[in-house]
Amino acid sequence: MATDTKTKTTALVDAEQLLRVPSAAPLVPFPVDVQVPDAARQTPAVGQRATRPDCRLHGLGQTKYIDDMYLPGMLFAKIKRAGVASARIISVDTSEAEMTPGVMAVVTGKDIPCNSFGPSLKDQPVLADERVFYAGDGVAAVAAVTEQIAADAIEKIKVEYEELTPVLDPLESLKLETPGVHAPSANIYGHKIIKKGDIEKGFAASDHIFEASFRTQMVEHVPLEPHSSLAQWDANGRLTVHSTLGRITLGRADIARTLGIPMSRIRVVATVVGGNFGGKNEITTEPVIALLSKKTGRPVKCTFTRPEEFYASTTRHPLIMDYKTGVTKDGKILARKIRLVLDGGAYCSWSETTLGKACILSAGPYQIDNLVAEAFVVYTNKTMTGAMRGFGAPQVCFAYESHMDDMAKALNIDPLEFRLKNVLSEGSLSPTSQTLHSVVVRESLLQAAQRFGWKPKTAPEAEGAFA
Amino acid sequence: MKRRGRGIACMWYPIGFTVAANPSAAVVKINEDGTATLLTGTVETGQGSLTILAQIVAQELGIATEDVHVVSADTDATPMDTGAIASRTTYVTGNAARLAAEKARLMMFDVAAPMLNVKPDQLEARDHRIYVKGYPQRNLHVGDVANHARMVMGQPPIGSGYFNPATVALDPETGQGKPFATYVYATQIAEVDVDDETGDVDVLRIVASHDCGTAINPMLVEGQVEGGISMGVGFALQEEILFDAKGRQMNPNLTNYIMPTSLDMPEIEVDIVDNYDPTGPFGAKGVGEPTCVSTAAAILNAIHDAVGVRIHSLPATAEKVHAAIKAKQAAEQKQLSAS
Amino acid sequence: MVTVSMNVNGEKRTASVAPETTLLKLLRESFNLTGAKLGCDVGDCGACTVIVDGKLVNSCLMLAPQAEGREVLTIEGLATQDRLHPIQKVFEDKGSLQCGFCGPGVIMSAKALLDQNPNPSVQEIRDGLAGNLCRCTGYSKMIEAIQTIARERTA
Amino acid sequence: MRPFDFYAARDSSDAVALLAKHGPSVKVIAGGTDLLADLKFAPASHHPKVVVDISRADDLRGIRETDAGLRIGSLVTHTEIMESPIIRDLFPALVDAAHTIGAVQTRNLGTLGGNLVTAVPSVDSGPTLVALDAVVTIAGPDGRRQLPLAEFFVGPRKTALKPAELLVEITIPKENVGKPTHFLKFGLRKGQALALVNVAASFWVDWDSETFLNPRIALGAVAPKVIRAESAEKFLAGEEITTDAMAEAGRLASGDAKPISDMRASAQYRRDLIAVLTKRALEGAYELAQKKRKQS
Repeated sequence: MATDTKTKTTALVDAEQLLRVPSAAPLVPFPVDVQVPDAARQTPAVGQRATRPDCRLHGLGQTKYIDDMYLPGMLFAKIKRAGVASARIISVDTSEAEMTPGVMAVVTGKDIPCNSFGPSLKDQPVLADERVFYAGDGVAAVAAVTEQIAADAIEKIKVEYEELTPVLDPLESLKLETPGVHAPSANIYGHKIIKKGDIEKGFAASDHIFEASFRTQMVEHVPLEPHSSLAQWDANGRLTVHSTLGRITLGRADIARTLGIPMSRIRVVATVVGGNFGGKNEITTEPVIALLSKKTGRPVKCTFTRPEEFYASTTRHPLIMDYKTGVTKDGKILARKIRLVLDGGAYCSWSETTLGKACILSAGPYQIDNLVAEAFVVYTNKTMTGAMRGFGAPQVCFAYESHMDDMAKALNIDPLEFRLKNVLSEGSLSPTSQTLHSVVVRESLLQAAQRFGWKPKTAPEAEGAFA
Repeated sequence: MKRRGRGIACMWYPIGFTVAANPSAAVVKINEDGTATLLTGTVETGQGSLTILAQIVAQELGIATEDVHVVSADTDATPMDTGAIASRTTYVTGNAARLAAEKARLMMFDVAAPMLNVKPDQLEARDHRIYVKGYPQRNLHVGDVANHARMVMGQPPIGSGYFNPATVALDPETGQGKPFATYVYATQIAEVDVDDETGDVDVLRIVASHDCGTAINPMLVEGQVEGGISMGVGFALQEEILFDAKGRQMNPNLTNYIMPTSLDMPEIEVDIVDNYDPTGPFGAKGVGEPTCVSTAAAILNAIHDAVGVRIHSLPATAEKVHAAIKAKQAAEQKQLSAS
Repeated sequence: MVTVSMNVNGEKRTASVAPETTLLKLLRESFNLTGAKLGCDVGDCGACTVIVDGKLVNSCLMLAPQAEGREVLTIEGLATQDRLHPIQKVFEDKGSLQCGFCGPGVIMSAKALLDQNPNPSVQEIRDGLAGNLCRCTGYSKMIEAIQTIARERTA
Repeated sequence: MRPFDFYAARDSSDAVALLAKHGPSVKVIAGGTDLLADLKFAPASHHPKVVVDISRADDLRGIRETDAGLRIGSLVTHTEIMESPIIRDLFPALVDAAHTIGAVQTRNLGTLGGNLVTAVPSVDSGPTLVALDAVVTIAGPDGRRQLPLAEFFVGPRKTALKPAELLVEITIPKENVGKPTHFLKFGLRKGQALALVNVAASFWVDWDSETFLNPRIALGAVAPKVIRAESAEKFLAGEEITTDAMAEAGRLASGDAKPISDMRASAQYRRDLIAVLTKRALEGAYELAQKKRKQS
């Protein structure tokens, strides 16, 4: 970047010549000397520390993620986000955006043939059309020749809202008098209960009863690769979608349903996904870019910005967890009562599964003969929650294991010892009275304790309890 | 002053969906040279699941991991799969792939049996060869059999299989039933330093002992555990999506959403618990999600051990820990002056 | 539009781009070098890490014209036509990458670290990788790989 | 990013000329770590028409001792500060402060001048330099002027720079060269952390009386700009060096701060941190003073 004209001219001539010369560097470096690591050559194959063929491509920078795909004539799509948590949409004016040079097509919620999807309840619109349920809802989309033009154009889309008071607190949402987030549907959209044994009898027989409440926060999956998808049609009316979806079979079904076209006309391809953790199990922009591609006759790609990755994809359910446990004085758990409230955010998504797993797992890996666990999931006008590594388990584990340590301390029993007294073992009945097999909680506790060098604390009063 | 603490947490976790059907199908083709191709609809999302599936197919066919090429994640070419979710790939897709490979292997045995003058059920496949059981000197290279099958017999060995975990629906009143086919178990122990003046928590070490049934590939199991723990550390101490009073996210970026960097991660020691699940492919269950389940609990128990405060809500930020320490000190002071 | 020329992976490359183009975008869209990734676009995640004039930088935070005349090394420039770079080899052997999206950036950081400090301590390795966020690995197997390389080199 | 025109300045006077010519909708880019991160998500109204690149203005580089004191060019990167033998020897606190900024990548790009002109309350380079009474030199169309760094910071993201002016160098005055100083930052994590609180403490020791001489305490992220904890300084001046005195200075500094509550922390927590960190920074500076005395 020389500022004086003379150098610039010289540089230009030089540059133009160079522009015509393609790179001599090999597009695909070919590491011919690399031997397949031994572990991958061994038989039997199971148990080998075999290396991953994809790891080599990752390390070379050769893995093609969706955002690495650039097709000739490809357009870039951007989604206009609501920015308000709860509102009625009065009007969407896309005229200025449509007239922007470089903008090739605009779609709104009204353009989606079947504007609802979701793995259990179909309560989520592809683009909001009449109502906004949380601030990350998309309300319109633009395809343009560059990402910047698309980004500028969505700023020019004018949406008129009638803002409504959002419901943000899950405990508030749980109350019957609270206005329904998805009225007329109730805010409690999922409920599970597990009853085993006789809890009253269990508590009555207990020497001590402990109660505690716990809460967890909403967190993001943060895959390093943001959501991305790329759609194009062929002349036979066949749609190909490259997507970061972790579940292509069901993704195709959702795309077919929302677009109203047969599955046989849709091909969904996932390349290597750059991190999922449950956050890429659902379609996001796929139907939208398919429509934009159909309108323009060009391939259309949409990649989330990092902020979109936070507010336009699913998150981990915040939980409110109340525990009550009855134990004997020598540390045997006799009864446990649990109540869980899951903040589901704006849409159901994978709340059904999370609800079920959280409820079943909430007792912990312990043999508890008398148990009641009840769980509710409620709507709020916040970012939707969904599948995330652990489906409610990290939340309830935090609660039941904190609770265990507090009880151990109160009973003057070493925490390891207290757990060993109560853990599930081979043939134990789970909270749902399932007979469990290949159970190794005890083994894992002892193995970890040995590796760690766990010794009971030698507080004089604790010694007796451990012995 | 820094105070050292240790905390233990164990957990259980199921494989697959809660009751709901979550099948996988797979196709295994044996090539003329004895290598194989697996078609699967699952998606590689970083766990190494395709390598695990290759190892399972290789094991069933008696060949090596590198002999199996995996084609995945294309609805035009690959069979139905419920996808990379619910820690189900090794168990469910793995079982489907094993069953598909078994069918292809049995077709190979049908071809090999007359070549070796025995019945198909007298054969076994290992070390790239098909052997007559009990007569190791009588064997054929798997490539020779595959080539014979295609070129001479005109019967290219292709097997397909599917698997859906066996469950029983839950009673709506009591929740009793069999929601999952199998579960895994694990324990993590954390060691922390807590600065009792600032509330800052330094996670020094995490020991993790995880069950996954048979570890199809111990290196990949370790990788899952280490990664799950990093997610657990963030969940325990730092990560939180914050909302303003109008319900809009306040920190939708990696500057203000605090996830662990390499400097925030402890030393991790992973052990795999010896186990075998007869319902899994070669005894395997799964390991993806369970890895992040007990980390936060272990860290929070370690904080409690270090400074005697119980944090009831996550994340246990330094501010929260500090406030709890202050409250505890104030309460102790009060008690002291009262007595 | 401005014309920018620089040495990329040992080769003189030139392109005509808008001045507000970042080095990352130039590499990916004009030079077809998609190894460096866009993960956040504001220098938090490190997925776009490359080496410019021997210094490790976020290519999303450098304008293409600022790289005029400079030496740019990207992940594509590490392997030769017939040999993996030792860091790439050890990362593969140790299973250091999972989803791989952070991988090119991490390997560039590892290279810059080892170039400057052939035998780093664990703390120094952690410091050298702190600009590269990874959600899959907990960084453990990356650190192990870098230690292995250091040991091999200093042995 | 939205479009802008780009000009590369040959040196500081070229930069000033370019700024004057293309103002007022003009921004300076050096390392780009703050500017580009801002521009990518900033509203169109904040977008400049022109960006002037000073990353090749070599007269803005260099770290050297002059008659006036230690001079650091505004284009010196955080990595260069960390690697500078002079700074490592004389001001390890500056090395520590630089080390807490971002990560290797951003420290290689980011410059001292660039960090200071952001003038965010949490500016990591600020407190140590303010504690050392650093003076900034500003070049403008009318020539150069100097003012104390403490006055250079005007408010959150506001500096004393006028249109077409450029920060060219930072000078630590001669009398403070080698002054024992300690910097501490408290962030929400260990890597790439933004400061909840920054504290720098600096003082000479009067070894005859073992008392604090010319004590300075500067605080970051707890007021609209980097501030001095003046009541703490006043208390310490001439006070015997004891842990009790350091703790008392911490309490006073906590009262001097005007922290706010935001999503990162509450005001009360920041106050508590200042008390602890000030005490620890004073301890650190004293340790350094003792070490230097032993060496000499």
